[in-house]
Amino acid sequence: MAFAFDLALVLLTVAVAAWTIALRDGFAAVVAFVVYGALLALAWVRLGAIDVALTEAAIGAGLTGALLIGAAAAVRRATRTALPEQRPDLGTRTLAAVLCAAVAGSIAAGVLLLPEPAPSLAADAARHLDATGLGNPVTAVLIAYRATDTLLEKVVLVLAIAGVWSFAPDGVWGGRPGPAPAASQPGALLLLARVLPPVGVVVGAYVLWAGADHPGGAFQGGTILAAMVLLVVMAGLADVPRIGSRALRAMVLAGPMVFLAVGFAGVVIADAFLAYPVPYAKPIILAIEIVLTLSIAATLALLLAGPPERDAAPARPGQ
Amino acid sequence: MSALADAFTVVAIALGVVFFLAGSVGLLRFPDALTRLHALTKADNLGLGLVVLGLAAQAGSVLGALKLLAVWVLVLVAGATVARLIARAAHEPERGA
Amino acid sequence: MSTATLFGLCGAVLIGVGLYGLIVHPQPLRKIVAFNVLGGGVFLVFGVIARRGAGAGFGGDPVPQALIITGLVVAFAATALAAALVVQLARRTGTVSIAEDAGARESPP
Amino acid sequence: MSVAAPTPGGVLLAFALFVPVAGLLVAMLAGGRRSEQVAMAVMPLTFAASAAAAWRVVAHAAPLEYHLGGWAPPLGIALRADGLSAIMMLMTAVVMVVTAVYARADFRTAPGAPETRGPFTFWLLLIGLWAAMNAVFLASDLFTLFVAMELLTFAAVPMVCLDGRSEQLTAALRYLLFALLGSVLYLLGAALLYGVYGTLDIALLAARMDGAPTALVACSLMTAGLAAKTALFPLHLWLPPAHAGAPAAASAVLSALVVKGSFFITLRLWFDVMPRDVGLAAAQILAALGAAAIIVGSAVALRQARLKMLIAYSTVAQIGYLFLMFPLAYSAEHGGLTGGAALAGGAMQAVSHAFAKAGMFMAAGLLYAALGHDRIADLAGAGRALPMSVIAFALGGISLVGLPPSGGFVAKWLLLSAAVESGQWWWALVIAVGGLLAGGYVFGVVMRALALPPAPLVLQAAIPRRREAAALALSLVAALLGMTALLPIDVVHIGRGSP
Repeated sequence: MAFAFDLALVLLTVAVAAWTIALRDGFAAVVAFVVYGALLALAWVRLGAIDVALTEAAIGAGLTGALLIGAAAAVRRATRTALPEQRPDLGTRTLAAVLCAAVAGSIAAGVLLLPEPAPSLAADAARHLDATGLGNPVTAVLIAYRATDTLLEKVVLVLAIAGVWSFAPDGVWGGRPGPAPAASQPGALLLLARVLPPVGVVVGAYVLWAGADHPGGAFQGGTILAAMVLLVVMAGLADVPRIGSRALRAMVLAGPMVFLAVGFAGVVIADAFLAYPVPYAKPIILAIEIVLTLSIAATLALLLAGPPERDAAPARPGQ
Repeated sequence: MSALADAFTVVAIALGVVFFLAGSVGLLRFPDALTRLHALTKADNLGLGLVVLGLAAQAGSVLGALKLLAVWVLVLVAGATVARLIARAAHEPERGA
Repeated sequence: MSTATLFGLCGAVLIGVGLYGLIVHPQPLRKIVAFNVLGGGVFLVFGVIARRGAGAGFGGDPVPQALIITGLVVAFAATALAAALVVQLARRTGTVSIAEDAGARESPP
Repeated sequence: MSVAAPTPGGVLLAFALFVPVAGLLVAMLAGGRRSEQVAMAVMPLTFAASAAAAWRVVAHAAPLEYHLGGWAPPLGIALRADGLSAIMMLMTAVVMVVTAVYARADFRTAPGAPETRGPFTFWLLLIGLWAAMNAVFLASDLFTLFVAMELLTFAAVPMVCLDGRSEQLTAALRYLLFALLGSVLYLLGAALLYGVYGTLDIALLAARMDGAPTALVACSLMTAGLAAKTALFPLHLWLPPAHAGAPAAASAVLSALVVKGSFFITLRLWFDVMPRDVGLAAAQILAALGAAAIIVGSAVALRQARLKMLIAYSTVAQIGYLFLMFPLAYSAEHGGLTGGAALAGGAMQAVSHAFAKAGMFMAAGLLYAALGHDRIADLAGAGRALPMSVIAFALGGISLVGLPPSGGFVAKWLLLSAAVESGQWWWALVIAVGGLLAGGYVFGVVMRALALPPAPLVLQAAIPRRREAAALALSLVAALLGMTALLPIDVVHIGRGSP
């Protein structure tokens, strides 16, 4: 029974993926991709990776979907002429299909030939959990054993923001991302934007807090907070801050800065960069995670909002 | 007691699935955005409600059941708003965004 | 066949499908979508490896699971960067082509 | 082999990696003119940390090892610097600092002026790039290397379109798509390796490697992904417009350093992760692609009408040389890749190309700024007007061609002798032909620049002597780098078990 469900899920996922690629209309393809993301989240549940399922649903399907829908709409508005679709000819397509089939085939073979019993670091991760004070091993990997990856990934996000901003035309530097909020929004949206954020903030905080011992954590919590911010902006209840605003930059940078500062402090007070003194490990980790969550929320929302487009501040930067 | 709860769950979820199925058929078969929305929101709201009700009987604790209920309420609120937005967009197709 | 193997094969197929879209679609936005389909397959294969490493009371090896989460966030950032480029390009040129001849022939300082 | 213990002084590696990270964060917060000032403050510190770490490796003739967070691999992540890392770190440090000197004129914010897009972005990305390069050279974990490569990509792509013109945006987008495909293939390979061996640590992987079929699939995928990022023929089409279209300072770091990042990981993969499992046939395929890159890249460079496009195509060709080393390093008795002359030659090629190419791009940028164009046909008189820049171009060119005493000469000589020794004379032929073609395009430009102009040249802008000196300094290093072959130490092989 369970296998039949998995088989159906797999077939559906593959079908939707193929559909995403095959569709003629770009907008429809993006919608199909969101469905694909949701199905993948289900697959993660079936694989017992609840932390990943939460992330996939929130970021893989949710935020990426919203981002791509926004981009597809903006591209559709901006392109004056419908380009003639210059699809590659049949020969090229066949060649590509053969190549991709070969790649997929060799990966499938690689998966089938994985050794039995599978190697695993689960036991290692469990053995050292006490030193971190955490109960969720995934969080322990992210914030303790392999904290460097997480720190560097925060830097990737910061660079991504700088990159996205840098694509703006020169005249609007320092201004606000996205189009100006519409004068009137439907009442339902306004209501939702007033009612949902308090709930979302509670849920986001809960997901962060639970992440220490159960599935959840800074990414998933931060994504929920980012969604609340976007909802409020969509409804026109608040405008996006200027990218030149120092408060905004401080919010984006606080997480990585605190993380990095703890890293350097570890050289002095513990015995290595990013080492936590054992008795204080859990409070330090929680403090890092709380600041990280806020920064992740701001970062994800800004990545979704895109480059500045309007309201370039005449005043000096960093005000 | 548990047999009764199980039976309730099976019936409620089966009913819910029927509503989902009807909604999905409507989505595929109805001609335009507004009628499709009509099929989808009605069916899905009720369908999800029945599924949640069925699962609540298995939750094992009041808190668990309340969490399930909260999921349903959030989906209802979000679904209603999104439906409203889609309807508006479908009504004024030339507004662009 | 075990659940893990089934999803592993699924991941392999998704990688093939995404790679095909990335190669043949002329439009950059479609390439970005295809990249994300491909990425989904890659993460799924990684997730299968995590699942196979279940042990010590955990449903999966937590190390690859954590790496997937990091990878998902990085993939989102990459998508945001690419999407912002596509939108800016469309606004400035009115087209969305990255064909050979659209490349830079000019050589600025 | 088990996990190496942390060595004294290993914390220097953490500083080399995280000092620029701190600089990046502070520079973004500071904004405006202060971003540039932060960059100016952080770059000497990063230089010092990199140089100190490299010095330690060379002086002790032993690798440095550091366990981040105190967690040893396989659960934790190690930083490791062997001789190769030390060389690459030093190369990056020198090119970065000189680039900063060169770029200050282009990306200056006047006191009291509002923050503008170009300068703010440039300084941020430049420090970010440095952090990413050091992460690539020091990380000894395949996933950390993935994150490092993403850092590199995210810093490099916006550099391409700093001027904001639409053809640059196109070039940047194409670059980004290739880079993302490369990373995702690399990540897939790393995942499969973890599935087979249960670790991502390079030293542990090397010890456990047994040629399992899945591992071979993984290594092929990773190599393909890295080749796309390194612009190995035939995946090179993104490179010329991206490198030629960027502002000169950005072109310099992109061509000199960024492509070396993914190449360095290819080296790690082939020489350190799978040293005993590489078939000679697989190495020959890489070299064949490299050879095609040399011939095609050089031939196309010869036909370019624009100086910056010529230099960019020459990068495609010079990358080709790097891939010739794989079959030349093959040792039949050892049954896999070893170090030796081929590895030393490859490392020398990477370093001397970095200096030469950065100097040449900087010189080309100055010529463009002074003349208002970079049409090769109209360069006559440039030799009189900007002698230092033309000399910088010529000296860099000498290294590309491979004339003594340049680094390029030693690199090609080492590769040639490895080719002859291993009986693979056909690669020697490619090296020779590539040198001739490079001579053609370099001296074509120099002759043109030294010719008398039909009418006296009117310069569009005065070029500060300091900027010309920056370009000249880098080219001079490349032209004299061959002298280091006389040094009594063999840095390349520090931390490498076999000869």
